[in-house]
Amino acid sequence: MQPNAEGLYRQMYKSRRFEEAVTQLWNDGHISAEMHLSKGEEAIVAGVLDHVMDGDALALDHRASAPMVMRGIDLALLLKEFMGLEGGLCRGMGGHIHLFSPEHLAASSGIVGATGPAACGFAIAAQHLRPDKVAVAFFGEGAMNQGMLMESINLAAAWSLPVIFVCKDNGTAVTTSSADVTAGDLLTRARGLGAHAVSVDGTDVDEVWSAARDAFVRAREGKGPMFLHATCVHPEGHFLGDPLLRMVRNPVRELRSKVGPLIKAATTGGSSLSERAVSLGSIAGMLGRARETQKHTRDDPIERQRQRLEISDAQRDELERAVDDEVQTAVAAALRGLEAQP
Amino acid sequence: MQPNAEGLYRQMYKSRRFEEAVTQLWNDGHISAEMHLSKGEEAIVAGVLDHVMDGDALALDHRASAPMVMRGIDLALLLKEFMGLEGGLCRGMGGHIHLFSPEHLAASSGIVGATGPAACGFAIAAQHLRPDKVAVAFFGEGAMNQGMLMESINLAAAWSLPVIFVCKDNGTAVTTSSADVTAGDLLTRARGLGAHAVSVDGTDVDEVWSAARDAFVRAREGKGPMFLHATCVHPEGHFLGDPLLRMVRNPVRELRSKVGPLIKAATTGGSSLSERAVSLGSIAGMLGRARETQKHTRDDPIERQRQRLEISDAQRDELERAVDDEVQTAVAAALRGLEAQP
Amino acid sequence: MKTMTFAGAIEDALMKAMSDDPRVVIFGEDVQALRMNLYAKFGEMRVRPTPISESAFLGAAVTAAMAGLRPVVEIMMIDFVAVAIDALVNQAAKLEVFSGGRWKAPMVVRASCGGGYGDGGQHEQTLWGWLAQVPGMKVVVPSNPADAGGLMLSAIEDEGPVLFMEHKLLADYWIDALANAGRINLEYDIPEAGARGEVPKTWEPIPIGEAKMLRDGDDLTMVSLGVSVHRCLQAAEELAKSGVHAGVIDLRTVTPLDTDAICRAVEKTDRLLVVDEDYKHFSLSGELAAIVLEAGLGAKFARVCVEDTIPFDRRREAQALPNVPRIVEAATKLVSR
Amino acid sequence: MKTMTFAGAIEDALMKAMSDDPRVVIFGEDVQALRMNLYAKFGEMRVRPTPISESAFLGAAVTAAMAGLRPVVEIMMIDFVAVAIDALVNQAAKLEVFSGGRWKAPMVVRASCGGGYGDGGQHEQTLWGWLAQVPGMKVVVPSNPADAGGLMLSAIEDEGPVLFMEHKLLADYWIDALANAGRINLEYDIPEAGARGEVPKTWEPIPIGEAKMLRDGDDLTMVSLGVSVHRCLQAAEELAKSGVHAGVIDLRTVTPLDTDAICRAVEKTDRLLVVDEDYKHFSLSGELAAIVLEAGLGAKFARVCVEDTIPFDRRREAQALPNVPRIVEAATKLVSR
Ligand SMILES: Cc1ncc(C[n+]2csc(CCOP(=O)(O)OP(=O)(O)O)c2C)c(N)n1
Ligand SMILES: Cc1ncc(C[n+]2csc(CCOP(=O)(O)OP(=O)(O)O)c2C)c(N)n1
Ligand SMILES: [Mg+2]
Ligand SMILES: [Mg+2]
Repeated sequence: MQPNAEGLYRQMYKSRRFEEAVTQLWNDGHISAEMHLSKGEEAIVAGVLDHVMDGDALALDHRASAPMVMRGIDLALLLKEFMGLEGGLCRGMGGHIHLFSPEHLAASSGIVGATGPAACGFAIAAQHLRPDKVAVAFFGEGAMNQGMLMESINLAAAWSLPVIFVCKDNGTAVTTSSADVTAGDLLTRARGLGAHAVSVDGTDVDEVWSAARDAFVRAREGKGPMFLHATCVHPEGHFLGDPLLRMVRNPVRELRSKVGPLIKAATTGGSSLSERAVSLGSIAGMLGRARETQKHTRDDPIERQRQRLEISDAQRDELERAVDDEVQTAVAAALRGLEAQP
Repeated sequence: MQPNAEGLYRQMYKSRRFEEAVTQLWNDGHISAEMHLSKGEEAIVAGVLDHVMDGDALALDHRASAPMVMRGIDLALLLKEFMGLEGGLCRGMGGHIHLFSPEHLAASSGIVGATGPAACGFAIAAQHLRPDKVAVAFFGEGAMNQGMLMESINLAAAWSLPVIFVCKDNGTAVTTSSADVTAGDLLTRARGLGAHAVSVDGTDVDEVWSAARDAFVRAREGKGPMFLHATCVHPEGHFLGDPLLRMVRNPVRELRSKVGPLIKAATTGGSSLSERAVSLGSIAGMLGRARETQKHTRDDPIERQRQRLEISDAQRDELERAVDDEVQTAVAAALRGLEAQP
Repeated sequence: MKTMTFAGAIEDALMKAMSDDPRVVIFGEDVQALRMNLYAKFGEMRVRPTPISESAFLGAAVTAAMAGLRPVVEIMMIDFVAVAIDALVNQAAKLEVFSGGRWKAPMVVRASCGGGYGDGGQHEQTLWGWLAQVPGMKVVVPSNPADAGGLMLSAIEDEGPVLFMEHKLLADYWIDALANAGRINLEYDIPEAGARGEVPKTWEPIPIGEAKMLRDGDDLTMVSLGVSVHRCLQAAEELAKSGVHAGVIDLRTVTPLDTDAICRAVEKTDRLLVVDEDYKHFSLSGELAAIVLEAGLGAKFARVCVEDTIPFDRRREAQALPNVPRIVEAATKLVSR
Repeated sequence: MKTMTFAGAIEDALMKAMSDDPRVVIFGEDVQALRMNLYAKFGEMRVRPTPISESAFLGAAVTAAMAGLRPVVEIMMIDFVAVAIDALVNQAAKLEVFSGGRWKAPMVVRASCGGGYGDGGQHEQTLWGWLAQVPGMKVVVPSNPADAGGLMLSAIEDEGPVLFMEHKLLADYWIDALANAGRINLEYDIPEAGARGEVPKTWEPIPIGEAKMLRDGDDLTMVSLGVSVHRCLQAAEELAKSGVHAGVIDLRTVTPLDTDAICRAVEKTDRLLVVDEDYKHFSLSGELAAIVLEAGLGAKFARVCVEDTIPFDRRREAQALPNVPRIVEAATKLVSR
């Protein structure tokens, strides 16, 4: 079986366009506080979601928009929720980190690691009520150090729960390089917890799709959980307006107020000179890593998939235009909702 | 370097005699509630503790008496604590699951898994204040499913903390067979968390001692944590008066009231016949495992070490008598404390 | 007339609920042994022993409930919920609001609680006020077999998360396993009427949020729950001998609180004595004070609670827990004020 | 005269404490970025970024403190403490009692808290009453730079566990990172006097447990803390226009509570209005009611708190948090009673 290249592209493209609209609304001040994008993860989400059917469940982390979009949740409902409108998916009560769609058995949580237990519970319910249905957990590599997630992998394996644990590894948790705080390796860890485990390039939707197919087959057959590790890059950093990216993108404005105190701190007493030098080195490294994420357009999962399409340019344009329209319609509806707000 | 066979035997014998005294006091009603013995774990504790020096720290679980005894904590202080006397180690406020000796940097907790974070904290303090000192965490194999313990192994590995994680694996957590609820395997799991990991026969104090020596050397050299997995049997079950052991040891009296309702429940409706048969099978299996632990005298770590002693019978008798006296003196002191209680 | 033990009543109610509704499932540590009869009857899929992974399985209970089951998930002792409480505080309790009222988690968290048998401060807490503090949680604390069975049914039927707390002194099997453990030379102050009592012929749900007036009295109102209810009744008897007439209310539910019943009684007596095995500060007793004041009742008020970490030593433990002499003393002071 | 921002004052106090005492170490997620200046000055061993393993590193802080360090451990937002609270509830808070008074854990838990910038109910809680409920914990909640610096020093010097809570609306860097994030088109109701203010020339510890009377008033006493203190002051101004004279007390410490200061003020005004950004029930506001009643003061009482999970939508969020109109309304009702 082969993936449908166009269908996957469509999904990824839609998520990307949707998030671009979200970025605009956020920039305009219509969306409050933290907004974590799925941008850069589209191939992972598309490759996994393509195997999801009704009755399957989704446990989503703070980057829930791509899965929700690709699961077919109404875009206007999502936007209105992000904007805190009564007409939103959760009547404006949950917001972008706390999205819920009972019809799709899709639930998100802002607590890092919470998608592990959540997916297990969905899978337990499936074992009782929806045989051969599965649950998917999405989380980052940083979440793999949260105890409840590790507990959940073991629970799923011990109970042969139909769970697919999808670890989206961008190498970074907020500002921390996961390599610095994660020991051992995640595949071994997952195997030590009893899960079948594979690693793929998460910017290649075909690779993800194939690995995910195996995972879904296994899970639907009652063979227990799979740990699917997929690498990716977040070109928008941790969330919109990421302070590190602001410094990288606009060093003059953003660093001005910070450099003075930093130099002062680093040069007046404290630890040994060498320790202070190490600190400055890792601060530079942190900014360097942030800068790196800006160069990864060659790894852009959507570009990659676009190159692979075997349809004519006209057909592709049409596909894209249809998506653009859908997104624009949703934005218009959301903005109307905003105006109608008392 | 070779272990001192006599010294290890002395430690194990002392712990055993001490716990026999504890059992007597508990049977006599002088000790309240749950009393978890280290009985069966003596070789693990002795083999590890032999490498401990002043400034090293101990994070202890609900089976803290052997480590406390072998660490040289006054036996009367321990007994008085178990009896809730003002003169006890913790003035009778902590009791047998919550034992603390600041002089020995020894702290216990009744929360399964809590020794992981505790050992990490001790080790962090060592890195700052006591270079080349280490921290030991004791816990059971059941605790390896508690998230905070897994988190701790990763933290220790990521920070190269001098921690020795000692997993005392008796295959059972209260009444549950760990094989039924633990997936993967613990060595792989520990390695996936970045720890060096080895497994030994925990009833052979020599084996434990040698593995522990490596662990301490590594840790003192700043090479990070080691996971030391050691098998054992608990001949007293989970705690004194373990209900399963009571059923096994005294089936007529203990099972009488239970069998009727059980048969009734299993024979009147409910799930399918085959499912109910499986349940009855695993209940029988649970009792069978409990019965097994009663047969393991051949694996008794103290007997094993006794056979290996190369001293004369008279010397051994003298050694044992000296320990017996020490324990008896402590018991007498504790009972005097009890009488002096207002 | 049918009588049952406290634990027997809960088992019986569960037996009924599980027979009536296949969505009711139990999971938790050692349930194959702790719920042996249910395990034998309903099999391992419905009574499922877990690893020692409270965060995973309590969290799983929330979404299992969201996806159609009615889990009764067990935390062996409520003290241990501290390792897993995110699942309640940040997930289950907030779901209904977060989802704009569109999704609920009908789950029961069953946990033993309470002291009086010398198990130390990390194994004898009640923590009901702590759990009640988070909006979205319901917390029930039965004091006798009939309430235990009826409240268990309501907890299972409820559309949201309900914490069902079972005091160890009332549940014979906990005393057998943790306190006596085969010994016969120890004594516990077990309230007889709490540990065994009349139950209805067939179980009916008892509404969550209704307190019960157990004794009328004009001089002061004692408000209590769980084991302490029985201490209050005993104290009321003693007080009666010296001519003090104390009413006793059994809250049965910590949240939602039966504000009306409490205020009605206090309005009459103008004196409120809260007797609560939970911690004294920032908990249930304070909330009761606030309720009374909000109702414009400037009643005389005192509380007999647990003031600090519970001591291991049984003598000091007995002093730390609400007991009859402490209640009598506090009541006597209160009526003389 | 020296002024500092709220966050700057905390950093400055930490800089002093860390310079004076090599036992003071910081760890938590992203501290190399969040505490960049301290990181640059003191190096990675003393300012150490952790994995997202709150249970491990909060638990580790307890024993690190027991073994001689003075950790300032960071929980990024107090909401997240739910995944790790066992380390406080069952370990740190109980240590002193458990060890018969022989061992203590001198640690500070630093956490951001509070709402007002549209981040949703899982990221805007305060939870201070929840944490105060467990005997053995101290909880401080500064409302301005001077108190923040002075209380941080006391928290570090304290021999037991102290929770130091930093309201996000007061700390500019949180607003920058979480709320504005480079945007300039949003508004927040940031209390100026809380976000920046005078600080002493050299830092002196401010005793934990001392409330501060900020405004005298004969008609009612408002008791508050954190951001809400500023709302109260503003409300008091408004009330003054209509001839109502409201006193305002800034608790500064949730536990131990400054019972004397509270009772003294309430005795005079006979009216207590608690304004608390924490949950309404089973929390701080109830405890204050109990304290007043226990002191024999049958004061008129009301509370303006958070009643349910905080809504995401900023309009509804603003209604859910204590705000000036709600306070004025409650106060007006209270004085007319
Ligand atoms: C329990 C908990 N701790 C900390 C946080 C704050 N936080 C939110 S996202 C995040 C980083 C997560 O990293 P990762 O899992 O790799 O996901 P990514 O953001 O990289 O996709 C952190 C620390 C949180 N939300 N919950
Ligand atoms: C967090 C927590 N959950 C449950 C318990 C109850 N409990 C006490 S000991 C124990 C079993 C521990 O098994 P294991 O780690 O294998 O140690 P063992 O008793 O076999 O030595 C359990 C479940 C607890 N004390 N803490
Ligand atoms: Mg990441
Ligand atoms: Mg075990």
